Amino acid sequence: MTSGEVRVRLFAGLREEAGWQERSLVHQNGMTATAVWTLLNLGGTTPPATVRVAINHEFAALNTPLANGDEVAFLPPISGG
Amino acid sequence: MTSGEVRVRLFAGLREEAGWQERSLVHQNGMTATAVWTLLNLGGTTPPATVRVAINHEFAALNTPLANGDEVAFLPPISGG
Amino acid sequence: MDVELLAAPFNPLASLAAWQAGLRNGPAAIAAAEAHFIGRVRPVASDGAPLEALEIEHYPGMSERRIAAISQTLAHQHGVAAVLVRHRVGRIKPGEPIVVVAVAADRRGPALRCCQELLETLKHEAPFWKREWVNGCGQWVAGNTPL
Amino acid sequence: MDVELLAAPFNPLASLAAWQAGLRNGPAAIAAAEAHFIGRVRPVASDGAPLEALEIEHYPGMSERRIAAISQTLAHQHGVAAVLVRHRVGRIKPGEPIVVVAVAADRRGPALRCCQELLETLKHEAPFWKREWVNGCGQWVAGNTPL
Repeated sequence: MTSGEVRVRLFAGLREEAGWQERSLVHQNGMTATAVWTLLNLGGTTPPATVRVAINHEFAALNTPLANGDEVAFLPPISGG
Repeated sequence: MTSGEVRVRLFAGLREEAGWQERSLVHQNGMTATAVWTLLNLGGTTPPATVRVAINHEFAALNTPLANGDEVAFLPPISGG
Repeated sequence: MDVELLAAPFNPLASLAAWQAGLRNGPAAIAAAEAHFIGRVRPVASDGAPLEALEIEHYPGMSERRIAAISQTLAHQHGVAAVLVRHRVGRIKPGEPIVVVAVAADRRGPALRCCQELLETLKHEAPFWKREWVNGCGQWVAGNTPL
Repeated sequence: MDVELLAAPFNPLASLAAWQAGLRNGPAAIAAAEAHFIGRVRPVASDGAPLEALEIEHYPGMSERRIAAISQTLAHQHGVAAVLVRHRVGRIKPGEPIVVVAVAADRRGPALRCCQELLETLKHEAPFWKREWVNGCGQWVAGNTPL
Protein backbone atom coordinates (compact mmCIF):
# COMPACT_ATOMS: atom_id res chain seq x y z
CA MET A 1 0.00 0.00 0.00
CA THR A 2 1.26 3.46 -0.88
CA SER A 3 2.21 5.52 2.12
CA GLY A 4 0.29 8.79 2.17
CA GLU A 5 -2.94 7.01 1.44
CA VAL A 6 -5.75 5.39 3.38
CA ARG A 7 -7.49 2.40 1.86
CA VAL A 8 -11.24 2.11 2.45
CA ARG A 9 -13.22 -1.15 2.19
CA LEU A 10 -16.93 -1.89 2.29
CA PHE A 11 -18.65 -5.25 2.75
CA ALA A 12 -21.98 -6.97 2.10
CA GLY A 13 -24.98 -4.63 2.10
CA LEU A 14 -22.83 -1.49 2.53
CA ARG A 15 -20.74 -2.47 -0.51
CA GLU A 16 -23.84 -2.98 -2.62
CA GLU A 17 -25.52 0.26 -1.52
CA ALA A 18 -22.39 2.26 -2.29
CA GLY A 19 -21.68 0.41 -5.53
CA TRP A 20 -17.96 -0.04 -4.81
CA GLN A 21 -15.84 -2.21 -2.54
CA GLU A 22 -12.52 -0.48 -2.24
CA ARG A 23 -11.19 3.07 -2.56
CA SER A 24 -8.09 4.99 -1.68
CA LEU A 25 -8.05 8.43 -0.09
CA VAL A 26 -5.20 10.85 0.52
CA HIS A 27 -4.28 10.62 4.15
CA GLN A 28 -4.77 13.73 6.24
CA ASN A 29 -3.54 14.31 9.75
CA GLY A 30 -6.14 13.48 12.37
CA MET A 31 -8.37 11.76 9.83
CA THR A 32 -10.89 9.40 11.45
CA ALA A 33 -13.25 6.69 10.17
CA THR A 34 -16.12 9.15 10.63
CA ALA A 35 -14.33 11.70 8.44
CA VAL A 36 -13.76 9.04 5.77
CA TRP A 37 -17.45 8.07 5.90
CA THR A 38 -18.48 11.68 5.31
CA LEU A 39 -15.87 12.33 2.61
CA LEU A 40 -17.04 9.31 0.61
CA ASN A 41 -20.73 10.28 0.91
CA LEU A 42 -21.68 6.99 2.49
CA GLY A 43 -24.78 8.50 4.11
CA GLY A 44 -24.99 11.31 6.62
CA THR A 45 -22.11 12.60 8.70
CA THR A 46 -21.49 9.43 10.71
CA PRO A 47 -22.03 5.67 10.16
CA PRO A 48 -25.26 4.19 11.59
CA ALA A 49 -24.89 2.69 15.07
CA THR A 50 -25.09 -0.84 13.60
CA VAL A 51 -21.98 -0.31 11.47
CA ARG A 52 -18.66 -1.31 13.00
CA VAL A 53 -15.23 -0.06 11.98
CA ALA A 54 -12.04 -2.07 11.54
CA ILE A 55 -8.60 -0.54 11.13
CA ASN A 56 -5.93 -2.89 9.77
CA HIS A 57 -8.15 -5.95 10.46
CA GLU A 58 -8.90 -5.02 14.08
CA PHE A 59 -12.12 -3.55 15.41
CA ALA A 60 -11.59 0.13 16.23
CA ALA A 61 -13.47 3.18 17.46
CA LEU A 62 -14.95 5.64 14.95
CA ASN A 63 -12.75 8.44 16.22
CA THR A 64 -9.41 6.59 16.13
CA PRO A 65 -6.97 8.73 14.10
CA LEU A 66 -5.89 6.94 10.93
CA ALA A 67 -2.22 6.66 10.01
CA ASN A 68 -0.59 6.70 6.60
CA GLY A 69 -1.18 3.35 4.89
CA ASP A 70 -4.00 2.27 7.15
CA GLU A 71 -6.84 0.13 5.85
CA VAL A 72 -10.20 1.19 7.25
CA ALA A 73 -13.28 -0.99 6.75
CA PHE A 74 -16.96 -0.36 7.42
CA LEU A 75 -18.71 -3.54 8.55
CA PRO A 76 -22.49 -3.98 8.46
CA PRO A 77 -24.05 -6.16 11.20
CA ILE A 78 -22.24 -9.48 11.39
CA SER A 79 -24.16 -12.70 10.76
CA GLY A 80 -21.65 -15.50 11.02
CA GLY A 81 -21.66 -19.21 11.81
CA MET B 1 -38.60 -65.97 37.45
CA THR B 2 -40.53 -68.18 39.82
CA SER B 3 -43.68 -66.60 41.19
CA GLY B 4 -43.67 -66.60 44.97
CA GLU B 5 -40.10 -65.36 45.04
CA VAL B 6 -38.26 -62.07 45.06
CA ARG B 7 -34.91 -61.87 43.32
CA VAL B 8 -32.27 -59.66 44.96
CA ARG B 9 -29.24 -58.22 43.16
CA LEU B 10 -26.18 -56.37 44.40
CA PHE B 11 -23.65 -54.38 42.39
CA ALA B 12 -20.09 -53.09 42.56
CA GLY B 13 -18.86 -52.42 46.10
CA LEU B 14 -22.04 -53.76 47.71
CA ARG B 15 -21.68 -57.03 45.81
CA GLU B 16 -18.08 -57.41 46.93
CA GLU B 17 -18.78 -56.56 50.57
CA ALA B 18 -21.61 -59.08 50.68
CA GLY B 19 -19.71 -61.71 48.72
CA TRP B 20 -22.67 -62.58 46.46
CA GLN B 21 -24.44 -60.93 43.54
CA GLU B 22 -27.83 -62.54 43.34
CA ARG B 23 -30.21 -64.32 45.75
CA SER B 24 -33.82 -65.35 45.86
CA LEU B 25 -36.13 -64.89 48.81
CA VAL B 26 -39.61 -66.19 49.48
CA HIS B 27 -42.04 -63.36 48.83
CA GLN B 28 -44.07 -62.18 51.80
CA ASN B 29 -47.02 -59.83 51.70
CA GLY B 30 -46.01 -56.21 52.32
CA MET B 31 -42.31 -57.01 51.94
CA THR B 32 -40.22 -53.90 51.16
CA ALA B 33 -36.62 -53.31 50.02
CA THR B 34 -35.77 -52.32 53.58
CA ALA B 35 -37.11 -55.63 54.86
CA VAL B 36 -35.05 -57.50 52.25
CA TRP B 37 -31.93 -55.57 53.29
CA THR B 38 -32.45 -56.58 56.92
CA LEU B 39 -33.34 -60.20 56.15
CA LEU B 40 -30.15 -60.64 54.13
CA ASN B 41 -27.95 -59.08 56.82
CA LEU B 42 -26.59 -56.47 54.47
CA GLY B 43 -25.74 -54.14 57.36
CA GLY B 44 -28.06 -52.56 59.91
CA THR B 45 -31.81 -52.31 59.58
CA THR B 46 -31.89 -50.03 56.54
CA PRO B 47 -29.60 -49.32 53.57
CA PRO B 48 -27.24 -46.32 53.93
CA ALA B 49 -28.58 -43.06 52.47
CA THR B 50 -26.17 -43.35 49.51
CA VAL B 51 -27.66 -46.65 48.37
CA ARG B 52 -30.48 -46.50 45.86
CA VAL B 53 -33.08 -49.16 45.19
CA ALA B 54 -34.40 -50.39 41.85
CA ILE B 55 -37.43 -52.61 41.43
CA ASN B 56 -37.75 -54.33 38.04
CA HIS B 57 -35.12 -52.00 36.53
CA GLU B 58 -36.76 -48.77 37.74
CA PHE B 59 -35.63 -46.61 40.64
CA ALA B 60 -38.02 -47.08 43.55
CA ALA B 61 -38.56 -46.01 47.14
CA LEU B 62 -37.28 -48.18 49.99
CA ASN B 63 -40.79 -48.73 51.31
CA THR B 64 -42.44 -49.76 48.03
CA PRO B 65 -44.17 -53.11 48.60
CA LEU B 66 -42.62 -55.87 46.52
CA ALA B 67 -44.78 -58.17 44.41
CA ASN B 68 -44.33 -61.84 43.63
CA GLY B 69 -41.57 -62.22 41.02
CA ASP B 70 -40.11 -58.74 41.50
CA GLU B 71 -36.40 -58.11 41.07
CA VAL B 72 -35.04 -55.73 43.69
CA ALA B 73 -31.53 -54.31 43.37
CA PHE B 74 -29.39 -52.30 45.78
CA LEU B 75 -27.27 -49.76 43.91
CA PRO B 76 -24.19 -48.12 45.45
CA PRO B 77 -23.43 -44.50 44.38
CA ILE B 78 -23.46 -44.27 40.61
CA SER B 79 -20.31 -43.15 38.77
CA GLY B 80 -21.10 -43.25 35.08
CA GLY B 81 -19.87 -41.58 31.88
CA MET C 1 -33.15 -42.58 20.14
CA ASP C 2 -30.10 -44.53 19.06
CA VAL C 3 -28.67 -46.02 22.26
CA GLU C 4 -26.17 -48.84 22.68
CA LEU C 5 -23.84 -50.27 25.32
CA LEU C 6 -20.59 -51.64 23.94
CA ALA C 7 -18.38 -54.31 25.48
CA ALA C 8 -15.45 -53.71 23.12
CA PRO C 9 -13.44 -50.65 22.00
CA PHE C 10 -15.18 -48.50 19.42
CA ASN C 11 -14.47 -45.55 17.14
CA PRO C 12 -16.60 -42.52 18.12
CA LEU C 13 -16.33 -40.86 14.72
CA ALA C 14 -17.45 -44.07 13.01
CA SER C 15 -20.48 -44.18 15.35
CA LEU C 16 -21.22 -40.54 14.51
CA ALA C 17 -20.84 -41.19 10.78
CA ALA C 18 -23.30 -44.11 10.88
CA TRP C 19 -25.75 -42.06 12.94
CA GLN C 20 -25.50 -39.08 10.54
CA ALA C 21 -26.06 -41.37 7.56
CA GLY C 22 -29.23 -42.68 9.23
CA LEU C 23 -30.48 -39.14 9.94
CA ARG C 24 -30.12 -38.12 6.29
CA ASN C 25 -32.91 -40.55 5.39
CA GLY C 26 -35.26 -39.69 8.25
CA PRO C 27 -37.30 -36.83 9.66
CA ALA C 28 -34.16 -35.34 11.27
CA ALA C 29 -32.60 -34.74 7.84
CA ILE C 30 -33.16 -30.99 8.16
CA ALA C 31 -31.61 -30.71 11.64
CA ALA C 32 -29.11 -27.90 11.09
CA ALA C 33 -27.30 -28.16 14.41
CA GLU C 34 -25.36 -31.06 15.85
CA ALA C 35 -23.61 -31.19 19.23
CA HIS C 36 -21.30 -34.07 20.21
CA PHE C 37 -19.39 -35.09 23.27
CA ILE C 38 -16.70 -37.76 23.50
CA GLY C 39 -15.29 -38.90 26.84
CA ARG C 40 -12.10 -40.93 27.13
CA VAL C 41 -10.31 -42.72 29.96
CA ARG C 42 -7.71 -40.54 31.71
CA PRO C 43 -4.23 -42.00 32.00
CA VAL C 44 -4.16 -41.42 35.76
CA ALA C 45 -6.28 -42.66 38.64
CA SER C 46 -8.08 -40.32 41.07
CA ASP C 47 -5.03 -40.37 43.36
CA GLY C 48 -2.67 -39.46 40.50
CA ALA C 49 -1.18 -42.95 40.04
CA PRO C 50 -0.76 -44.27 36.48
CA LEU C 51 -3.95 -46.09 35.53
CA GLU C 52 -3.83 -49.57 34.00
CA ALA C 53 -7.49 -49.66 33.10
CA LEU C 54 -10.91 -48.40 34.04
CA GLU C 55 -13.58 -51.02 34.54
CA ILE C 56 -17.25 -50.18 34.18
CA GLU C 57 -19.78 -52.47 35.80
CA HIS C 58 -23.42 -51.91 34.94
CA TYR C 59 -26.85 -53.37 35.59
CA PRO C 60 -27.73 -55.12 32.33
CA GLY C 61 -31.30 -54.46 31.37
CA MET C 62 -31.72 -51.49 33.67
CA SER C 63 -28.82 -49.49 32.20
CA GLU C 64 -30.10 -49.70 28.60
CA ARG C 65 -33.61 -48.91 29.78
CA ARG C 66 -32.48 -45.91 31.87
CA ILE C 67 -30.37 -44.46 29.05
CA ALA C 68 -33.24 -44.83 26.58
CA ALA C 69 -35.68 -43.22 29.02
CA ILE C 70 -33.31 -40.33 29.85
CA SER C 71 -32.63 -39.73 26.15
CA GLN C 72 -36.29 -39.71 25.28
CA THR C 73 -37.26 -37.41 28.15
CA LEU C 74 -34.51 -34.89 27.42
CA ALA C 75 -35.05 -35.03 23.66
CA HIS C 76 -38.69 -34.17 24.27
CA GLN C 77 -37.91 -31.43 26.83
CA HIS C 78 -35.39 -29.72 24.56
CA GLY C 79 -37.36 -30.34 21.36
CA VAL C 80 -34.46 -31.97 19.53
CA ALA C 81 -34.73 -34.23 16.50
CA ALA C 82 -32.38 -37.11 17.34
CA VAL C 83 -30.07 -38.44 20.04
CA LEU C 84 -27.16 -40.87 19.90
CA VAL C 85 -25.60 -42.53 22.95
CA ARG C 86 -22.76 -45.04 22.93
CA HIS C 87 -21.36 -46.15 26.30
CA ARG C 88 -18.61 -48.65 26.98
CA VAL C 89 -18.84 -51.25 29.70
CA GLY C 90 -16.16 -53.66 30.88
CA ARG C 91 -12.43 -53.01 31.03
CA ILE C 92 -11.27 -49.88 29.17
CA LYS C 93 -7.68 -48.78 28.60
CA PRO C 94 -6.38 -45.24 29.08
CA GLY C 95 -7.15 -43.08 26.06
CA GLU C 96 -9.99 -45.32 24.89
CA PRO C 97 -13.46 -43.78 24.48
CA ILE C 98 -15.99 -44.40 27.26
CA VAL C 99 -18.94 -42.39 26.06
CA VAL C 100 -20.27 -40.59 23.00
CA VAL C 101 -23.34 -38.40 23.15
CA ALA C 102 -24.69 -36.62 20.07
CA VAL C 103 -27.77 -34.49 19.55
CA ALA C 104 -29.28 -33.19 16.31
CA ALA C 105 -31.68 -30.27 16.42
CA ASP C 106 -32.95 -27.42 14.31
CA ARG C 107 -31.09 -24.82 16.42
CA ARG C 108 -27.73 -24.70 18.18
CA GLY C 109 -29.19 -23.83 21.62
CA PRO C 110 -31.31 -26.98 22.06
CA ALA C 111 -28.58 -29.17 20.54
CA LEU C 112 -25.88 -27.86 22.91
CA ARG C 113 -28.06 -27.77 26.01
CA CYS C 114 -29.54 -31.23 25.45
CA CYS C 115 -26.08 -32.73 24.83
CA GLN C 116 -24.75 -31.27 28.07
CA GLU C 117 -27.77 -32.24 30.17
CA LEU C 118 -27.87 -35.73 28.70
CA LEU C 119 -24.23 -36.30 29.57
CA GLU C 120 -24.72 -35.04 33.12
CA THR C 121 -27.87 -37.08 33.65
CA LEU C 122 -26.24 -40.28 32.39
CA LYS C 123 -23.46 -39.79 34.89
CA HIS C 124 -25.86 -39.61 37.80
CA GLU C 125 -28.95 -41.55 36.76
CA ALA C 126 -27.76 -44.62 34.86
CA PRO C 127 -26.54 -47.65 36.84
CA PHE C 128 -22.83 -47.58 36.06
CA TRP C 129 -19.98 -48.11 38.51
CA LYS C 130 -16.37 -47.32 37.77
CA ARG C 131 -13.41 -49.20 39.16
CA GLU C 132 -9.86 -47.96 38.69
CA TRP C 133 -7.14 -50.57 38.24
CA VAL C 134 -3.68 -49.58 39.45
CA ASN C 135 -0.85 -52.09 39.94
CA GLY C 136 -3.23 -54.98 39.69
CA CYS C 137 -5.58 -53.62 42.36
CA GLY C 138 -9.11 -52.41 41.67
CA GLN C 139 -10.70 -49.52 43.58
CA TRP C 140 -14.31 -48.44 43.19
CA VAL C 141 -14.73 -44.76 42.33
CA ALA C 142 -16.99 -43.07 44.87
CA GLY C 143 -18.62 -40.46 42.66
CA ASN C 144 -18.26 -38.59 39.40
CA THR C 145 -15.39 -36.42 38.24
CA PRO C 146 -16.09 -32.73 38.82
CA LEU C 147 -17.74 -30.88 35.97
CA MET D 1 -5.37 -23.47 17.55
CA ASP D 2 -6.29 -25.19 14.30
CA VAL D 3 -8.34 -22.65 12.32
CA GLU D 4 -9.22 -22.63 8.65
CA LEU D 5 -11.69 -20.99 6.27
CA LEU D 6 -12.83 -23.21 3.44
CA ALA D 7 -14.14 -22.14 0.04
CA ALA D 8 -15.39 -25.60 -0.94
CA PRO D 9 -17.66 -28.24 0.68
CA PHE D 10 -15.97 -30.28 3.42
CA ASN D 11 -16.63 -33.32 5.58
CA PRO D 12 -16.82 -32.35 9.28
CA LEU D 13 -16.03 -35.85 10.56
CA ALA D 14 -12.95 -36.00 8.33
CA SER D 15 -11.81 -32.64 9.77
CA LEU D 16 -12.39 -33.99 13.28
CA ALA D 17 -10.50 -37.22 12.50
CA ALA D 18 -7.47 -35.31 11.20
CA TRP D 19 -7.55 -33.01 14.22
CA GLN D 20 -7.81 -35.95 16.65
CA ALA D 21 -4.89 -37.70 14.94
CA GLY D 22 -2.80 -34.55 15.41
CA LEU D 23 -3.74 -34.31 19.09
CA ARG D 24 -2.62 -37.89 19.78
CA ASN D 25 0.97 -36.81 19.07
CA GLY D 26 0.94 -33.56 21.01
CA PRO D 27 0.52 -32.19 24.53
CA ALA D 28 -3.28 -32.54 24.26
CA ALA D 29 -2.99 -36.34 23.96
CA ILE D 30 -4.34 -36.80 27.48
CA ALA D 31 -7.38 -34.55 26.98
CA ALA D 32 -10.19 -36.85 28.14
CA ALA D 33 -13.10 -34.65 27.03
CA GLU D 34 -14.04 -33.49 23.56
CA ALA D 35 -16.98 -31.29 22.61
CA HIS D 36 -17.97 -30.70 18.98
CA PHE D 37 -20.51 -28.61 17.15
CA ILE D 38 -21.50 -28.87 13.50
CA GLY D 39 -23.73 -26.29 11.84
CA ARG D 40 -25.42 -26.88 8.49
CA VAL D 41 -27.40 -24.75 6.08
CA ARG D 42 -31.16 -24.95 6.67
CA PRO D 43 -33.32 -25.81 3.68
CA VAL D 44 -35.51 -22.73 4.18
CA ALA D 45 -34.82 -19.00 4.20
CA SER D 46 -35.71 -16.74 7.14
CA ASP D 47 -39.12 -16.06 5.60
CA GLY D 48 -39.82 -19.78 5.18
CA ALA D 49 -39.24 -19.93 1.41
CA PRO D 50 -37.21 -22.85 0.01
CA LEU D 51 -33.55 -21.82 0.03
CA GLU D 52 -31.38 -22.28 -3.06
CA ALA D 53 -28.12 -21.47 -1.32
CA LEU D 54 -26.58 -19.52 1.50
CA GLU D 55 -23.70 -17.24 0.58
CA ILE D 56 -21.14 -16.19 3.14
CA GLU D 57 -19.07 -13.10 2.43
CA HIS D 58 -16.14 -12.43 4.71
CA TYR D 59 -13.28 -9.99 5.15
CA PRO D 60 -10.22 -11.97 4.05
CA GLY D 61 -7.32 -11.41 6.40
CA MET D 62 -9.45 -10.01 9.20
CA SER D 63 -11.75 -13.05 9.48
CA GLU D 64 -8.88 -15.57 9.90
CA ARG D 65 -7.20 -13.24 12.36
CA ARG D 66 -10.35 -12.73 14.42
CA ILE D 67 -11.15 -16.44 14.58
CA ALA D 68 -7.60 -17.24 15.69
CA ALA D 69 -7.69 -14.50 18.34
CA ILE D 70 -11.12 -15.54 19.64
CA SER D 71 -10.04 -19.19 19.78
CA GLN D 72 -6.85 -18.37 21.63
CA THR D 73 -8.56 -16.08 24.14
CA LEU D 74 -11.34 -18.56 24.93
CA ALA D 75 -8.97 -21.55 25.06
CA HIS D 76 -6.93 -19.66 27.62
CA GLN D 77 -9.97 -18.50 29.61
CA HIS D 78 -11.44 -21.98 29.82
CA GLY D 79 -8.10 -23.72 30.24
CA VAL D 80 -8.65 -26.13 27.36
CA ALA D 81 -5.96 -28.07 25.52
CA ALA D 82 -6.91 -27.62 21.86
CA VAL D 83 -9.43 -25.94 19.58
CA LEU D 84 -10.50 -26.68 16.02
CA VAL D 85 -12.49 -24.29 13.82
CA ARG D 86 -13.54 -24.88 10.21
CA HIS D 87 -15.81 -22.27 8.59
CA ARG D 88 -17.15 -22.21 5.07
CA VAL D 89 -17.21 -19.09 2.96
CA GLY D 90 -18.80 -18.60 -0.45
CA ARG D 91 -21.95 -20.25 -1.76
CA ILE D 92 -23.23 -23.17 0.33
CA LYS D 93 -26.10 -25.48 -0.51
CA PRO D 94 -28.86 -26.57 1.91
CA GLY D 95 -27.67 -29.39 4.16
CA GLU D 96 -23.98 -28.60 3.60
CA PRO D 97 -21.85 -27.88 6.67
CA ILE D 98 -21.07 -24.22 7.44
CA VAL D 99 -19.08 -24.49 10.64
CA VAL D 100 -17.34 -27.03 12.82
CA VAL D 101 -16.05 -26.15 16.28
CA ALA D 102 -14.27 -28.70 18.46
CA VAL D 103 -12.61 -28.36 21.85
CA ALA D 104 -10.40 -30.86 23.69
CA ALA D 105 -9.91 -30.49 27.43
CA ASP D 106 -9.14 -32.53 30.51
CA ARG D 107 -12.71 -32.14 31.84
CA ARG D 108 -16.16 -32.09 30.29
CA GLY D 109 -17.15 -28.72 31.80
CA PRO D 110 -14.44 -26.62 30.15
CA ALA D 111 -14.78 -28.55 26.86
CA LEU D 112 -18.55 -28.00 26.67
CA ARG D 113 -18.52 -24.39 27.86
CA CYS D 114 -15.64 -23.35 25.60
CA CYS D 115 -17.27 -24.99 22.57
CA GLN D 116 -20.53 -23.13 23.19
CA GLU D 117 -18.91 -19.77 23.88
CA LEU D 118 -16.59 -20.08 20.88
CA LEU D 119 -19.52 -20.76 18.58
CA GLU D 120 -21.47 -17.81 19.98
CA THR D 121 -18.51 -15.45 19.76
CA LEU D 122 -17.72 -16.44 16.18
CA LYS D 123 -21.28 -15.59 15.23
CA HIS D 124 -21.00 -12.07 16.60
CA GLU D 125 -17.34 -11.14 16.45
CA ALA D 126 -15.95 -12.50 13.18
CA PRO D 127 -16.59 -10.52 9.98
CA PHE D 128 -19.00 -12.81 8.17
CA TRP D 129 -22.13 -11.81 6.32
CA LYS D 130 -24.83 -14.20 5.19
CA ARG D 131 -26.95 -13.81 2.09
CA GLU D 132 -29.91 -16.06 1.40
CA TRP D 133 -30.59 -16.95 -2.22
CA VAL D 134 -34.23 -17.65 -3.09
CA ASN D 135 -35.53 -17.79 -6.67
CA GLY D 136 -32.34 -16.24 -7.99
CA CYS D 137 -32.51 -13.25 -5.61
CA GLY D 138 -30.04 -12.64 -2.80
CA GLN D 139 -31.07 -11.06 0.51
CA TRP D 140 -28.60 -10.12 3.25
CA VAL D 141 -29.45 -11.60 6.64
CA ALA D 142 -29.75 -8.87 9.24
CA GLY D 143 -28.51 -10.76 12.28
CA ASN D 144 -27.96 -14.20 13.70
CA THR D 145 -30.44 -17.02 14.12
CA PRO D 146 -31.80 -17.15 17.66
CA LEU D 147 -29.90 -19.35 20.11
